[in-house]
Amino acid sequence: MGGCLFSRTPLALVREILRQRRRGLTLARNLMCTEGEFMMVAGAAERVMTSWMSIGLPWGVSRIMRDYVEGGRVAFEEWSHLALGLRFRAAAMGVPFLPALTMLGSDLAATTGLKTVMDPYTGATVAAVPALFPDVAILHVHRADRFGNCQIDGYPHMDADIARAAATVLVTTEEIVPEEETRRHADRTVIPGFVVDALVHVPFGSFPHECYGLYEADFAHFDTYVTAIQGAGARAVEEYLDRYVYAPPSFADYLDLFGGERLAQQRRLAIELTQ
Amino acid sequence: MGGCLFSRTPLALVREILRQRRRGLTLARNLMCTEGEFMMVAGAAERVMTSWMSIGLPWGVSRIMRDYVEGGRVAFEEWSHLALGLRFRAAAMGVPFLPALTMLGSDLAATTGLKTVMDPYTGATVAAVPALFPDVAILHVHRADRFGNCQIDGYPHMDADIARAAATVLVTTEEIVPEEETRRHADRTVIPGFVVDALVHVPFGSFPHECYGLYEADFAHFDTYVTAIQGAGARAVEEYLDRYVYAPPSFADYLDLFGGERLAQQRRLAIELTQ
Amino acid sequence: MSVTPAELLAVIAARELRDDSTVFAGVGVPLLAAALAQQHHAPRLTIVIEGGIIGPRIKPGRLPISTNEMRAAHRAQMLPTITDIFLFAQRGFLDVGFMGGAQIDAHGNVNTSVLGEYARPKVRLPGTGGANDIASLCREVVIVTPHERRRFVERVDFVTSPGWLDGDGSRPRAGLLFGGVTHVVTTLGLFGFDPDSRRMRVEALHPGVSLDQVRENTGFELLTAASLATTEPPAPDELELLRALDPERRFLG
Amino acid sequence: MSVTPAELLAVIAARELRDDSTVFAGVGVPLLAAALAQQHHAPRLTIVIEGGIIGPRIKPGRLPISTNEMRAAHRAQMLPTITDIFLFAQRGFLDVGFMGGAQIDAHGNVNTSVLGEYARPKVRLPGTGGANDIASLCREVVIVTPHERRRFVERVDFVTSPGWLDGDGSRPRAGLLFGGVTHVVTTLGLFGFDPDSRRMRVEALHPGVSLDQVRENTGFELLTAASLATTEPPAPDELELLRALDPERRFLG
Repeated sequence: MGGCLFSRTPLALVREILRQRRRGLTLARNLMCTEGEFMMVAGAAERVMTSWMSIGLPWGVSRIMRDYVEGGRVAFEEWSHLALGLRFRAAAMGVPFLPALTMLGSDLAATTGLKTVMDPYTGATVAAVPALFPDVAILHVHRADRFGNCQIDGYPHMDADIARAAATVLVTTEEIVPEEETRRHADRTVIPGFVVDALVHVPFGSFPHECYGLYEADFAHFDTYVTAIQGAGARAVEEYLDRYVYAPPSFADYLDLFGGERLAQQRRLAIELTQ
Repeated sequence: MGGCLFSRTPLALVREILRQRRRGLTLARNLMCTEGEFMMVAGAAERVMTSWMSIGLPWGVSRIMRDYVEGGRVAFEEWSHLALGLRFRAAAMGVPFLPALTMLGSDLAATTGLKTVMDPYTGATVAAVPALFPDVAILHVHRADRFGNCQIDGYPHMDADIARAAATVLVTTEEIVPEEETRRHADRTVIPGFVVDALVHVPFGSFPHECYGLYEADFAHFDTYVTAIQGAGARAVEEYLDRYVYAPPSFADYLDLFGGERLAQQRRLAIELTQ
Repeated sequence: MSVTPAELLAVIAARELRDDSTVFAGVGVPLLAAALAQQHHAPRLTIVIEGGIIGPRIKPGRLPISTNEMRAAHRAQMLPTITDIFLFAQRGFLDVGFMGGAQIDAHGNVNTSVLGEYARPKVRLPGTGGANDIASLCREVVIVTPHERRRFVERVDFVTSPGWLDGDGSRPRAGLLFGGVTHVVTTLGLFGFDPDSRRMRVEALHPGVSLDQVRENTGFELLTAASLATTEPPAPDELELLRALDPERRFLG
Repeated sequence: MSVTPAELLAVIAARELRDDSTVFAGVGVPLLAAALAQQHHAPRLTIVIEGGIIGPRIKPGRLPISTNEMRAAHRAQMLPTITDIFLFAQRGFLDVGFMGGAQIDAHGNVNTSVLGEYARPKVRLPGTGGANDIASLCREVVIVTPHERRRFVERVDFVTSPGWLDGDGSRPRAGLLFGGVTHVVTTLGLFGFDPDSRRMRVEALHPGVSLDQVRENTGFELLTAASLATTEPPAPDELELLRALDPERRFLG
C-alpha cells in the first residue's frame, strides 16, 4: 500500500476492498494508521507487515492495534522502516535481496528471520534484506495520463518502488491529464504506464488523509474517531465503517459526509503550507 | 564524472584539471567521448573505467582511444552500463556490493573479476557488483543554491548516485538561485547540500557538449574536431587543447572561441526540442 | 513562568547540536530541540525527517504531529523517497540522531516494540518506525526522554534499537560499523557511557537534582563520571526562542 | 527508388514488434525500426532508450545520434536515471531488445569489445555500452545487422553480450534466468536458433537471395529450418513512413 501513515493513503481503494468484504489479506505498509484499523476490525487483514502502527503522537498507541495483536487475532510482523523500504526496492530492482547495515544486532533480526551475507570482495558481513513482491499494489497519485504514467508532488514516499515490486498495480489519481501534459514534464513522471494495470480518477481519493499540496489531513476528524474508540473500542470502528464505507453507495456520497466546506478548508490549509 | 557521453559533461572542470596538468588519474564514466580523449592525450588519465568510449555513430570508433589503448598507454576497464551504474549506486547506498543479474556468462565477468554471491533465502546465485567510491566527483547541473542543493532538468543520468558515492564532490552550475527558489521546488532537488564540497557558477559549463533544455551539443564542432584527428591523430588533439584549454585564460575567453552567435543558436535548438 | 520538563529536555538536547551538521529528528521535543538549535547557535544545521524531508523550516504554531506531512516538509530543501532518506544515514551523512523510547537499558538499548514476549505481548507498542535505522546508522545517537524508573531498566524486554548491545565491542561485532549512543538527556540530568563497559553513567545533573534522586528513578546500577558537573539552566533567550515555536504549547506542556 | 540495405533491415525488424509492448532500442536503424512499428502497426509500443528515456516520439528529420540527447528524449513520457532504465529490464518490463554488433557467432553471442586479445587487442572497439545488459535482461533479443562473412564467425573473439553462450542450457546455467536471442535480422534473411542446440538456423530468405549466397557470407555452419520461407518485401506504406522519419537519409543510406 502506497503513501505513508496518513499521507496519500489510497483510501478510495481501501474502501472498495472493504465493501467487497475481502478476507485473509496481508497488509504491507511502512507506517500504518486508520486504514490498518479498518482492515483489522472488518476482518480483511490477518497479518500486517510494517515498522509502526498507531495514528500519531496526540492520539497515543492505537487501542485497536493493541486489542487485535495482543489478542492474537492479527499477526504483527515488524521490520525497520528502512528494511521494509529495501524489501520493496529489492523487488523493484528484480533482485532477491539487498545488502544493508541496518537491523543488525537488534531483536528484530531474530523475529524477522533476517539473514546475513558475506561481501565476496571484503569478507565483511552485512544484512541481507529479502525482496518483497506484493500480489497487488494500491496507490494514490496527484496526476496520471491515459497510459498510466504517474506523477507525484512533494514527498514521493515509497510508491515508485512498490509499483515496480508488485505483480498487479492499481492506481487512483487526483487528476487525469492529457498525454501532452505528461510529455511536457517528463522529468516529473515517477511511475511509467507499462507498470500500471488499472487507473481510476478519484479526486480527494485519500481524504481524510492528506495529499501533498492539495489537502491537509483532517485532524479534527481523527480526534472524533479516536475519542469514539476510547469509549467503545472496536464497536466504534464498526459504526464508523457502516457510516463511511458500507452505507455511501459512491465515493461522492462518502465525500458528502465530510461536506464541501470541510474539503475546501483542508485545501486552503494545504496551499498555505506549500506555496 | 557526471553526465553521459556528450550530455552535461563537466567540461569547465575537465578544462581546469588539464590546466593544472594533473597526472595518473583513473577516469570512471559510464559513456565517454571527447573529454576522455583530452585526458588521454594530455597524459592526465592512465586508466578509464567505462562501458563505452568513442564520440557517436557518425564519427566511427575513436582513433585516439584505439591508439592509446591498443598501444598500452591507457588501460581500458570495461563494465556493462548497468554494472557501472550499480557500482556508483552501491557506494551511494553505503554497501560494499549490489546483487544483479547482468554480466553473468559473458567474458566481461572474467576481465572485471566480477564475483557472484548466493541469495541466503533462495540459494540462487547472482552477480555481486562491487561498490565504487570515487575520490572526487565532478558534476555539472542546471541550478543550485548557496547551500549546494542541486537541481537537474531532463534526464538525470547517474549524477545523484555519483555525488553520494564520492569522497569529495565538485559541482559547476548553469545558475545559482536564491535559497527560496530551492525551497519552492524542493521535489526537484536531486543532490542535497550536505553532499557537496564546492560549487562554482559556470554558465555553458558543459559546452560544446549539451545541457538539457539549455543548449544542444555542437555537432559541427565535433565534425571539425574529428576530421582534424583523422588527419593528424593525437597531434590534432594537442593543437585543440592548446587552443581551447591552455591558451584562454578564463572560461569566458574559452566561450568566445565559439562566439555568442553559436551559443545562441545551440540554445534555440535546445528550446525547439524541449518546449 | 517556570521551566516545564519538556522545555528542559528541548533546551539541553539543542545544545548537543553543532552548526554545519545534520540531525535526524522525530516530531515533538526532538524536532523542537533541532529547530531551537537552528535559531540559537546552529543556523546551518540541516534537519532531516524520516518521512523523506531534508532541510525544512518549521512554521511556528504549525508543528507537525507526524514525520510525513506538509507541516514537517514546510520550506524543505529536498524531498527524497523515505528509503533514500535512511540510505543517506547508511552512507554516513547523518551526524546526530535523536531518539526517545518506552524502555532504555544500562547499555542504551531502546525498546519501542513490546512489553513482555514478542509473540504474545503484554503490551504491543507501535514499533520501531525508523528508530532502529537511526540507532544503527547515524554517526551519533542522543536519547531524549523523561527520567522514570519504569523506563530505565537493566535490560529492555526487546531490543528494537541497538545502543551498545551488551557493551564490550558487541555493537561492532554485530556488524554495526559506526555510531552508538553518546548521550542520554533526561529530566534529571545528562548521561553518557563508560568507554570500556559501555554502561550508562551520570555526567551532569540539572540544578537542584541530587544523585540519590537519580538513583531512585533508575532501575539499574548507574556509574558516575569522575567529575560530576551541573548543567547550565535554560537561558532566557533559549526559552524565548523555544516558546515562540510552540505558542499553543502542544508539545512543551 | 530501390530499397537500401538499411531500409530492408528497418522494415523487417519493425515487423518483430507487437503493439502494447516495450522495446529497448539503440540509435540508428533499431530506433528507426521501432519508430516505424509505432506508426505502422504498434501505436502503443513504448520505446525505451538507454540514456534514461521512456516513450519518446522521435521528431522526423531530427534523429538522435546518441542514446542521451534531446533528440532522443523528444516528447518522452518519463526520464529516469540510466541505472533505473536498465533495472526496469532486470525486473522484466522490457519485452524486446534490439542489438547490433561487430561479431556475431553461431550461438548468437555478440562482440563489441575487442578483436584479438582483451589485454592487448588488435582492435579496441568502443565497448558494450548497454548491449550486455540488454542481452542479459530483456525478455527477448533481436539482432539487426548487415550480413557479412567477417561478422558471422563460429565463435566471437570476446563475448561482450551473451546470446545462448555455448547452447544446451548454458545460458540459464550462467544465472541468466530469462531472455535470449530469438531472431537475427540481416540484409540476406531472417534467422532463428535451434531449440536444443541453440545454433543459428536460416528461417527465411529475402526475395532473390539464395541459400548458397547466405552460406558464402557466413563464417560458420548454418542450420536450416524445416520449412524455409521467403520474407515479404517492404510494402510501399512501410517505406513511405520509414523514409519520412529520415528525410536527410542519415541512417537509411
